[in-house]
Amino acid sequence: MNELLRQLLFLPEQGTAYARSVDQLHYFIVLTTMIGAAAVFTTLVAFVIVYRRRHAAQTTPHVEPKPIHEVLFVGVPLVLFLTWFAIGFPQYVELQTPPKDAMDVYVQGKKWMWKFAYPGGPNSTDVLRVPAGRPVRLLMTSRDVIHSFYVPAFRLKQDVVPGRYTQTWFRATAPGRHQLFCAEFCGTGHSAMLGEVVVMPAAEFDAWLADQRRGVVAAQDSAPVPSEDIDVRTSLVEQGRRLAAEYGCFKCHTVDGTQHIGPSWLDLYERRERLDGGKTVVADEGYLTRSIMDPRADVVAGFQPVMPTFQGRIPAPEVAAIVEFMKSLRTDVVRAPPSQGPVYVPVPSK
Amino acid sequence: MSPSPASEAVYNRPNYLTADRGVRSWLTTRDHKRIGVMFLVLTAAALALGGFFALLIRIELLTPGPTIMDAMTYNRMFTLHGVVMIFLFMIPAIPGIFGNFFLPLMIGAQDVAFPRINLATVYLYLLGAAIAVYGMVHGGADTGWTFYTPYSTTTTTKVAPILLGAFVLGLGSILTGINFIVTTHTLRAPGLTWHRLPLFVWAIYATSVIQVLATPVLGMTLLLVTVENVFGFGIFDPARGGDPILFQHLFWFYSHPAVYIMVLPAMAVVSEVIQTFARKNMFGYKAVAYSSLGIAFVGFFVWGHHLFTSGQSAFDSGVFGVLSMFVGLFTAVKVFNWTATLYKGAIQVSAPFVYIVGFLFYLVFGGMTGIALATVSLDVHWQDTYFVVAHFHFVMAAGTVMAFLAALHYWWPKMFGKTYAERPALVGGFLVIFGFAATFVPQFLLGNMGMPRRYYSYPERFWPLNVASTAGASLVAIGFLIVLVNLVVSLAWGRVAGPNPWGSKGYEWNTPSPPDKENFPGTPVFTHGPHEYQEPVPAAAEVTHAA
Amino acid sequence: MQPETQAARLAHHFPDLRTQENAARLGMWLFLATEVLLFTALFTAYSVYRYLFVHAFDEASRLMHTGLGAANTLVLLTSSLTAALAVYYARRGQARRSAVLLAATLAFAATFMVIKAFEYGHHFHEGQLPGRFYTYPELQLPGASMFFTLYFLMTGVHGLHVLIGMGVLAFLMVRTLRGGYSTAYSTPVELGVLYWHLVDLIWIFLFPLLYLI
Amino acid sequence: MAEGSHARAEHGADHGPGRYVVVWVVLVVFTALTYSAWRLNLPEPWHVLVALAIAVVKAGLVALFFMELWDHKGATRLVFASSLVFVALLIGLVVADSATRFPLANPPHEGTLQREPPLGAVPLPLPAMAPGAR
Repeated sequence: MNELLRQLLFLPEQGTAYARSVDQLHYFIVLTTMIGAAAVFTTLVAFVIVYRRRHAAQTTPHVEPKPIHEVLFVGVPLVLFLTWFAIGFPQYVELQTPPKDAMDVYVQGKKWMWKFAYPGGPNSTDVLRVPAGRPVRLLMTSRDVIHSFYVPAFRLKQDVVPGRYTQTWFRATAPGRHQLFCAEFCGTGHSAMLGEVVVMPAAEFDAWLADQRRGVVAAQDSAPVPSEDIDVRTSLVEQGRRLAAEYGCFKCHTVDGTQHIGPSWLDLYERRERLDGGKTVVADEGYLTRSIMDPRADVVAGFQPVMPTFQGRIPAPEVAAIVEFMKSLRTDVVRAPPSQGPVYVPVPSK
Repeated sequence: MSPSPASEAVYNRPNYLTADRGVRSWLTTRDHKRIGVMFLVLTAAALALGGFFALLIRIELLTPGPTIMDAMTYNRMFTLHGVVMIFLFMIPAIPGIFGNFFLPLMIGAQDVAFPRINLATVYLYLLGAAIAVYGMVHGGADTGWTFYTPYSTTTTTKVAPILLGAFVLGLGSILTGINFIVTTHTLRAPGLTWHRLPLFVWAIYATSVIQVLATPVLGMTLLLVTVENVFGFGIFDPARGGDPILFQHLFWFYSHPAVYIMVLPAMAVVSEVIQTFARKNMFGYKAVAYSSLGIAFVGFFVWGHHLFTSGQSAFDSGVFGVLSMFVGLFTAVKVFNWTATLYKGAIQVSAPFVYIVGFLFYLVFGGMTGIALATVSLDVHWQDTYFVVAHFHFVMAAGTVMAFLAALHYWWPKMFGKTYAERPALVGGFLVIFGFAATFVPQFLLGNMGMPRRYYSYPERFWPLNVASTAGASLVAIGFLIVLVNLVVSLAWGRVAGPNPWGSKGYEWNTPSPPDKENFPGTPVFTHGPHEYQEPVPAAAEVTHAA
Repeated sequence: MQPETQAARLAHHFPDLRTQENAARLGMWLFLATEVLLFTALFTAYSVYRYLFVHAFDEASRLMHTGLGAANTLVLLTSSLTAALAVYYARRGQARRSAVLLAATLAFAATFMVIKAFEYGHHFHEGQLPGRFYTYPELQLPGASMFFTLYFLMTGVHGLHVLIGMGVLAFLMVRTLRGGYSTAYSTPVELGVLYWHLVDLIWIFLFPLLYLI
Repeated sequence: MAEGSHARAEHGADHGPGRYVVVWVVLVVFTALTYSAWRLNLPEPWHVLVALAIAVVKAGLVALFFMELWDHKGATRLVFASSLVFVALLIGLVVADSATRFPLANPPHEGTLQREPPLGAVPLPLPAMAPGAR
């Protein structure tokens, strides 16, 4: 039944359990509306035939509805519509609430390509590789105008907005390849801003990711990164290190645990910080990003509010890189041999 | 109902068309009927222009790759198609033509409340159109009619003239709205209580309320984008802390109610035509009347359903999602009451009625897909795909055009005193109705498949349905040509219509065709509601000025 | 010039002068409603950005000269008083008195614009300007430039309304002096002054939003 | 004024010019009040609430007496009141969106409740102020 209706409605395959449940609602709505509309139309046609005009001077009785008619006219559709909403809205909330154990992938849209950055450094362009059966959270931002990340097979779409992050998530059921579209108009290359989501068996994905990480580290060891622009091949962490140096972060922040003008970045990520006002805050991505953009909002106790704002001076993707670099600065990781990439730490979702 | 010598005589005496002569008398007229006719000419030209752009778009999409234009031209085409169709045709058309012409006639008034302002709306329309056309000729915008920031603030195309043109057109729209509201409040003839008003007036009144309250927000938003585009003040600029989603809120606060500015006048026409051709009073007059106001009111509470995937909060999405269901409700009430009106009627299937059946088809299916779209989780899949395109073309394009054509055929004899040939009208009507279905049903399926809108090229699996859609569009074009030729021909060679060719009991038919310059010789007095058919309809020639 | 007769004032499509006057007033109020909604777009933008950048807006509003703002508030309130009195006397056929009051209103309006110009000059000098023109070194917070974007947009659009209102008042004053209005017919004065009150009304909200909070 | 409220639909205005002067005096007093409240530096959120409440009262006075809504019944009042409904609607739902979004989907900003510590916070011994970045 599911398969028949899916084919009839020209829907793409169902790459996630979420897609399946959305389609169930789709079928329910299509069937009820078709039946309802057919009923209205049959009535209309029947009236036209039965009550056709028989002579030119024909008169008609004055008919007024009883209250019950109008109550039915209002009540029946209302119950139906609200039922749809009651089914659909929880599904939407589910889509807006990534599970806590989701793997994070940073997505960056720019005219006219998609870039993906995986935990531990690997990057890719236009091809997003994900493990089957595991939840993946996408933290997305844009470099220029609004784009929209759209995978029809997952029934999933989320706008990608410059200057801020939006999130979405999915758990692909089976290995396969699915098309990725940009769905928000973004210029002449809009219809060419295509990509692919490649779902791999989980074990294969792990192997691929480990392989990529090694490759990234090897690339870092062998060739120093060219410093002009962000290169896709460079790991996000390495970009962050370079950008932090460029922007002069190290004038006030150390990476070895020594306190200087600002807090040290070592082990900063996920640390519980006491603020000047007596409140405490967990230094997650949100806090770190905010602190770069608006340093005087939440000053850690014991430090002076002297840091300038970087609002408008660092593009959002570069902030992401710097934050990723901060995340990589962990006592256990920094001292690890260089051949191992930084260990991935899951992000607590809000 | 054949015209008698008496109605020939009526036709030949001076009427609003012939009382004054010369171009000057038209350009300086304050007669609401002449202003309606001018809007007919202007908006018909806009429809032709917008339709021309639409055909070019469909031809471009005939093949997956480039067909007849490059990507930049294509982007300009769909922007211009949207701007022209929305701001120059759909918003001004029915209120500008039929609202102007018939609202005063229906309430027994000599004119609208502010005739000079009414004339000014014609010139504002011309000015706005001129500015927009200037922008089109000198580069044309490529932003889509939605002007989303930051694309619209950073594009290199000439978006500012188009924005200003839309602003001026918005001002005209506001003035029309104010005029109709004041007219309905103050110029109703003695005896014409609110509950005796024709349903056309109720719906136009509701439209006017939206025009007055929503359009200023669009005006300011367009100005902000212009300022941002030209000076870079940063109000929507993410690099300076600006919020592009705020633009979307402000834009849709106008543009969602605006779809009701386009559809409510269509519903206004439907109520009149159905009552005349079913020869029966409206089943549930009050329900239909107040549902117009309900749509106008609740229509303001649902704009956020355009933002489900934009990064809007889940809380707002829930609020907007549930409120959107209530707008559908008012439309459903109307559809049920219209259908029930046919019960025990005396139905005559003429061209206007056929168009109305077409309208009901598009409204029911377009409306149902609208409710489906408002179902939050389904919208995530459909947002910005061809499903949305097909949905609003079903309701706004096909639906509104059906009502527009129905109104044109229904009131043509009243406006110009001549009847058109019935058979070509039916042929044209069927072509347009089936053409629209053939154009947009494939687009629903394309949307289901996941084809995003505003795509210049597309993967090959979308090809067959796109071909079907283009084929349908050509049917619509042929249908329009037949309608146009038929109506224009009737002006010269049509039969003289007589005051009431349909045997209607709508108030506006109590005037000669075409009406006198002063509408009524005295002040009409109303003693009952419109469309009461318990008494036989007087023979056409006997209709006098008594109301 | 003699006051025109009632019949000449009555347009052909109105049954009587009172209906015509009600229609004009209702039309004016509808127009004022559109003005309110026009400013609402700006108030919405202000609310959102103040919510997001509460601290920056707080700091930035301290750069405003609240004394001048308060003075301008008093100027506009007083101009509203003189305008209202002008209508009062116009209705009673005291054209001279009415014209003098309209002139006083115009003078207050001009005062408002002069004070505003001083404030603008100060902000220009300090680089407290919108968006990319913002160069004020003492306050570098995210959202500070947004405050000035909104400040200039809101006061700019309001200032434009003041100028339009001044044009309307000047027209009414001249017509009043020429005896265009009488006890029987003073609707244009009433409507023009309604517009002026709206300009005042908007400022009553702009003052606390931009200067006080 | 009380009898005026329902006696006339017409602007017959049986009140004298004194009414306008009285309203003006009240408006001036409120302006002085809001200015002194500002000088007092009331704590958050009171300074916002007080300023806005006074603005609403002043606007009400202008609308009711200067603009004569007190005397005009019916449609004009309805028009003005309904425009205010839509003002509240637009501002309310848009701010609600900003307040309830996924936090990173707002531009980087300070949280509304976490304001900068008062200037009297105890300074810690720190190295000399370093220049900003770069």
